[in-house]
Amino acid sequence: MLYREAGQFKSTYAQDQQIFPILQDRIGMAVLLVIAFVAVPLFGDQYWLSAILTPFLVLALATLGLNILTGYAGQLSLGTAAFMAVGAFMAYNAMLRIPHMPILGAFAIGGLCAAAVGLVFGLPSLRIKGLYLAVATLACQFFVLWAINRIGWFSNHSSSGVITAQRMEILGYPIDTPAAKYLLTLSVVAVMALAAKNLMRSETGHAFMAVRDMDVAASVIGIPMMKTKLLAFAISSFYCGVAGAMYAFCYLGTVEPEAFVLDLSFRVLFMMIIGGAGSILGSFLGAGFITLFPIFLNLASKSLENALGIELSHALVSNTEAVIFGALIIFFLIVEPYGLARLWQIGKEKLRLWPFPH
Amino acid sequence: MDRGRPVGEVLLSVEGVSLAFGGVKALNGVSFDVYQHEVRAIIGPNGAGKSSMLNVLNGVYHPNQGTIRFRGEEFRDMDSHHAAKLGIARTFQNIALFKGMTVLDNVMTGRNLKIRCTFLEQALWLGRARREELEHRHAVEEIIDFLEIQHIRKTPVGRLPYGLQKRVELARALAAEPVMLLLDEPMAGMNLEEKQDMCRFILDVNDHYGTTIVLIEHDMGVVMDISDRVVVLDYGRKIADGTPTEVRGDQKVIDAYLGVAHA
Amino acid sequence: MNFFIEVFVGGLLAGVMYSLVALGFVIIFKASGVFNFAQGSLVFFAALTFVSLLERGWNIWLALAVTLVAMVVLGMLIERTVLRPLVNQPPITLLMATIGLTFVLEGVSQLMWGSQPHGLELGIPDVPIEWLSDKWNINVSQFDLFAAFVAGVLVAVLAVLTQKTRIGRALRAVADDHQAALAVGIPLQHIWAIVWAVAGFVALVAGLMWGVRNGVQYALTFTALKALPVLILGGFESIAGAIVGGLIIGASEKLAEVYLGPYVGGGIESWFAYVVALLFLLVRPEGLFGEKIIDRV
Amino acid sequence: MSEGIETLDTFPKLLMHHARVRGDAPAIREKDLGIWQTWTWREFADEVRFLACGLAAAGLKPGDHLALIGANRPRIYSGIAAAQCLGAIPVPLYQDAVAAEMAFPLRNAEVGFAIVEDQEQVDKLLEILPQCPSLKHIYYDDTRGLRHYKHAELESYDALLSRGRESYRRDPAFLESEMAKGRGSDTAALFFTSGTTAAPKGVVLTYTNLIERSKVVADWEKITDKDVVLAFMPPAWIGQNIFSYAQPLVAGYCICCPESAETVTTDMREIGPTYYFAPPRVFEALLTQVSVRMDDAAAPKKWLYHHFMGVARRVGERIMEGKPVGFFQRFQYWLGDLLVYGPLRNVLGMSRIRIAYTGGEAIGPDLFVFYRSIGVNLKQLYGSTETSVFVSIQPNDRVKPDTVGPAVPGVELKFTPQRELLIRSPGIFKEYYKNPQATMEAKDAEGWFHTGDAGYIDADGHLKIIDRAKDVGALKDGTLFAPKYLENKLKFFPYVKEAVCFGDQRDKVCAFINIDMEAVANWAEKRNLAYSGYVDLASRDEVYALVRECVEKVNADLAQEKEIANSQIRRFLILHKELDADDEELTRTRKVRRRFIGEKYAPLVAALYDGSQTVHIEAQVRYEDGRTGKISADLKIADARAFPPAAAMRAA
Repeated sequence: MLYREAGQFKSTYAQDQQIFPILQDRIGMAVLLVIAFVAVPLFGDQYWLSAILTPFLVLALATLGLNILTGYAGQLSLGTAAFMAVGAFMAYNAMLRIPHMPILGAFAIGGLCAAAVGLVFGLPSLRIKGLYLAVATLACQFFVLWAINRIGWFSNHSSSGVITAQRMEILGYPIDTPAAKYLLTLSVVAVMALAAKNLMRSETGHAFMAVRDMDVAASVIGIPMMKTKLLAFAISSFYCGVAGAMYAFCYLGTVEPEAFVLDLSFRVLFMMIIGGAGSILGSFLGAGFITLFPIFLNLASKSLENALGIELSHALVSNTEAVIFGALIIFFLIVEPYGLARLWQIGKEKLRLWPFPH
Repeated sequence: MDRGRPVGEVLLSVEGVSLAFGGVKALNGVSFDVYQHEVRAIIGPNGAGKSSMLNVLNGVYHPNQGTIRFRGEEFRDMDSHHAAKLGIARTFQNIALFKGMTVLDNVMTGRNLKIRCTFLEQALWLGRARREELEHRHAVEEIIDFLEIQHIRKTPVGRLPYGLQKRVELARALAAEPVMLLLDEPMAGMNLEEKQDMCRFILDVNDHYGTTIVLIEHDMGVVMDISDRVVVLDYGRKIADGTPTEVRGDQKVIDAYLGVAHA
Repeated sequence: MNFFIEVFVGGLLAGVMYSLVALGFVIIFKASGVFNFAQGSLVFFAALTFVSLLERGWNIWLALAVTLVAMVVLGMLIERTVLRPLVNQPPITLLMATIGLTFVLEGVSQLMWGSQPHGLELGIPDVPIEWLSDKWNINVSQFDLFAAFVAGVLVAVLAVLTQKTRIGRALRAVADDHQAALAVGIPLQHIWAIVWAVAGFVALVAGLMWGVRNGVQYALTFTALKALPVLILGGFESIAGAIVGGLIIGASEKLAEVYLGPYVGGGIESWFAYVVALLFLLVRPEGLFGEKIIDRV
Repeated sequence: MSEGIETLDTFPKLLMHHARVRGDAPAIREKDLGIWQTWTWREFADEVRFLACGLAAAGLKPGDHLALIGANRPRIYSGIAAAQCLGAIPVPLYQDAVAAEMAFPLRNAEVGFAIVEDQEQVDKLLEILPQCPSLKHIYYDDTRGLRHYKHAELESYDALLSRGRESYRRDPAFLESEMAKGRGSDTAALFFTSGTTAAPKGVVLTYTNLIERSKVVADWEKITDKDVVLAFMPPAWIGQNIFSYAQPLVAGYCICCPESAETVTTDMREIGPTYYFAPPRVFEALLTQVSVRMDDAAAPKKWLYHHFMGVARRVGERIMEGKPVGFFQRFQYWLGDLLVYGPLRNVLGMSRIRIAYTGGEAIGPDLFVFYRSIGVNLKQLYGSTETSVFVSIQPNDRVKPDTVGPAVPGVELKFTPQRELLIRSPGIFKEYYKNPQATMEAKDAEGWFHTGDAGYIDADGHLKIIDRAKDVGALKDGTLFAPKYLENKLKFFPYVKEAVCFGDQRDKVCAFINIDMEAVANWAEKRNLAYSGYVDLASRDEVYALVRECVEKVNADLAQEKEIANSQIRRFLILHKELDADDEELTRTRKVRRRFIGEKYAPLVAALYDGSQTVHIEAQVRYEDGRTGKISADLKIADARAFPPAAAMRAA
């Protein structure tokens, strides 16, 4: 209905291949970016910026990373949190040990180290597939966490394993307010999302999807299995690593290794499933949904408490949350395996064809 | 047959190839050759070893014995990736398209070996990545036009009817600009009209791009019309080799197809 | 040397515990190709239900019976609501669904019974067998031996069930080839319901054993994850593999912890099994007892 | 437009003019290889120059004929222009004609050169080559499948073009001088009219004919170089050619060629033309598509659609024509535009249309009103090949659905006593090619063209075409009797499938009606009306009442039209069988054979006029399997109300 596309024709391949070929989408995206970059930091309150939007963006980036590996390249990973942990601790160490380390450089080092770990644990993917691979990534999860816990170097020998993120500064501007941290996170996420989109729409992305959809055919048309799978692991881990670094630096500030337990991997996996496997937009939708859902649940339980005049225990609320999450996952897998992104796409298609039904 | 390009020298020769799965011999000392720019058919009843032969030719299976020479080079353990690099493309009997992608993306994927830029350039959409992407799009569009699938260019392949999917698979194979194209029962499961279309496309490909074509087919009739020479397999052995007319008259072939008991 | 044997035997017996969980995985995977990540949660659910009933003063046998019924019903319920709608989906989707199921089960069990840890007593003390420690100075827990015995019985029962009964034959047919089984008139969904019920039962047994050993608490679900490397070693489809795999993992893990642990700071139990499995995978991707898969094109 | 254009009296001169003044603006777009490939005016002009030089080198001389056969492709149009550059005469032929149909025009015009689209056309030409000895050169655009054709006549367009490029480089002055030789009075093109009965006639049109008409209408409708046209009808049809060749060259707008016949809808949506011409059947097919697709919609959406279409029917046209409409209605229409009309125009690709024409056949008022009410400025025009199309056009603010509007500036109209329309305008053709006899019959000494159509000018000065002149008769009182006009009016009701009207040399008009089985059965079902078959249904009183309503609505309409108010239908009957081409009652193209039916059913006709209430009929019928049988039935005859002329109120 909102889409009035008549007269939007493409006379070059560049126009036809652009990320948002429809004018209305381009306008929508521009509006969204203006809101995110200008309106939100101006008008958003501290709580929203630091407790909701920043973690949302960080987790969206992690989900995007997992999506590259699992959604696009079809290699299931349960070790997302481990890659994030590598990113966080290595960024910390980069800041600690390299003088004059710029913060973005530290994020990149965190990402690259995660990519290296991803490569190592991606090696089995050359020989094993599917379920077996999931177990291999589980090994990564447990091993990495153990290593960070046990090897004092990672946490600069802090007795509890806890690290405190260093002060951030870009070109002399301190990044210490919630708004500044939010903006830093947003910028990094926006750039990396764009890069991911570019990657997924070019040959690399096609190769990933080919491996996912039909690996025999992929190798027959000349896609190198080993290179493609390892690349998927490396890129995915890089994204997770940067997300982990920002999780520590922009969101938590003080992190212990236990922040990156298996549960976080699952959370990111859920974000991907609910948002939509194989969709960049889906990563954001899923992260948004799962970030906002507990808040919504909290509000609901608060109003329930007020209405009934009782107090619900924390355990009750958190267990209910777990049940609902689990049930949602199953529901999405059964009803809409491609998640919110597909629903969005269907809705958009409907609007484009309106008033026709199909 | 009226051809624009003459049939050339030997492009591929297969000598004494045997292949066994466990105790079962799928191929037993098969030898034949393929000339440049030829349409070469491998036929035979079900279970004759046709698919195994094709899988050996592009390195999906490795023969236990025998050698394969392609453009004069000998290969014992060629993997399918290597085969693709040498210019061997193929289609599959049970369509092996990438279901999650559109027709255009499927065919674009067929050009992956021609991409020179690195993934970093692609991520940043820098000059070369962008230029290559657009160049390949142009080449792919030519193929889409050639196989007359323009109207479904942006449709996810999963939504297409069977006959069109087969054509898309052919397009993907062609996108690699192969020297030799292996077609695994390209007309299986098609109605008469679709078969005729497919025959026309195969001949057009052979003619326009000069591609050498090796096809296996269960249905003898279609093959006889479009191939220059035919190899007949039965129970993993070659039982006849020659022009369609010669093969058609061969008693062993007739027996094989009529299911006469083997001695 | 004695110490080595003691560690080794202890490891083997601990491995039996892993095997008990792994058995549940294998049964479901064999029949329906579903990699049931929620098996650990089933174990947790069974143990928690049983111990909570006991703590409410129920007779042990009644509690056992009720828990068993609950597990069978739960198994069938899962089959009906989660797996049946997802039939013919790729294995990865099924796996993710069972991860979702994990959350549901853990949430529900704690909603029902609370989240505090419980101790569990079955009357078999977890103390070293005296004559063994006296004679050879090797400490082997009585309870571990009992657990091994139970596992043996369980495997025997399952073997008889699959080899000798009509249902067992149908089950094997289904495991071999779904389509063919359907074609000869085996009611697939019926079979799957039974399989999930059996898996529920196995989870109960495993839950009891683990409950006695470690107490009934949330951490049980992580311990149960150890069944995964066991499966990788043993193969997803082999009951014998589950047992052997369990023994290998149990023994190597204990030995590693004792002999290797001190050099790397200890606590390697958390990952050692996985890394062993991973290395093993690189050598033999199909597991010890799995069949080599030929990619047909 | 610059003053210079007055001296640009040929298409080649116009083309070079555009290449100079708007060289980088798009001239032609073609959907090819997935995108809209664009030729600017400069590129188009260059292609034409090279091609012309190539053709000249190949021996094309002034006055020679060059055939063009293909769908809308840039190269078909560059072929036309190239021929004109050399003073040769382009002859576009229908690409969907079979080979045999092409033989006549090729022989008639002694065509020596042809530019064709692809293998299909080449095959056709090769087939008839022996019958067309003059044809020596065939150039094909799409090389596919043609690699091994060894005929000496064949060459690819590309080869011709590259030779032309060489030759142009060597001697660019040659072409300029050739182009300068062209005069407005020279023959621009030869269009063959499809002859249904006789052999086709080649209509010779001069540059002045085409350019003058195109320019007048472009000025009148304010067509500019910003307009966009989608060319999807055969370029051999003057109705397409004038919009996609003559007028763009006059106004400088861009034409777009769709990728293929199957993708016209998508392509139209992408391009979003601003100026559009299509015969009524195209609009009809689109409307059918709309109804069918809306039928699948969910109930709320359906309701929304029907509700707002109702609003549109009531006020849509009035709003478009700027007539006063109440605020609430206006608001409703605005809402409807937001929710339904706008999106609908968008999915049909009509969002940007400023002017849409239809013509050539009668168009049903419902169909016409549908498009206008949703905001598409659809108008009827009248014209033919012989008049260079533009004779009359409905003006933007005064559209009457049943007229074709007043004459376009420069056109004179008059009528013979037999009501035949005569036209004189600068657009009237020069002659029929090599057919002085036909030329003399169609065009008299004073330059009046005899259209063969009957009609009149109504009170508002709008031209109204009612029938072919030879079919028009008169009642005894002298009132004009146009049977097809009445029958068409009846057939616009969904319940009426065929109608046959009688009245020539009689005192009143009576009609046979064939009900539309599907529509009436549907209607009956909704009313729980049981029936056993066609004969039964046709004889039901309820059905008679239904048809009478239709007839009376037609009568009410007719009462508004002074000239023919007396030809209202007084009595009718519903036939016991469907008229059938197998029984020779219809032609194969489903036109009613009025005289034959009148003779075959003489007793029925007599009964209509003698006042009886029923009539018995026994008739032979031929079943589908070839057997014959007898039907006997008593047919009722019904009277219909007639309305006093011009004072009639709305019947509904």
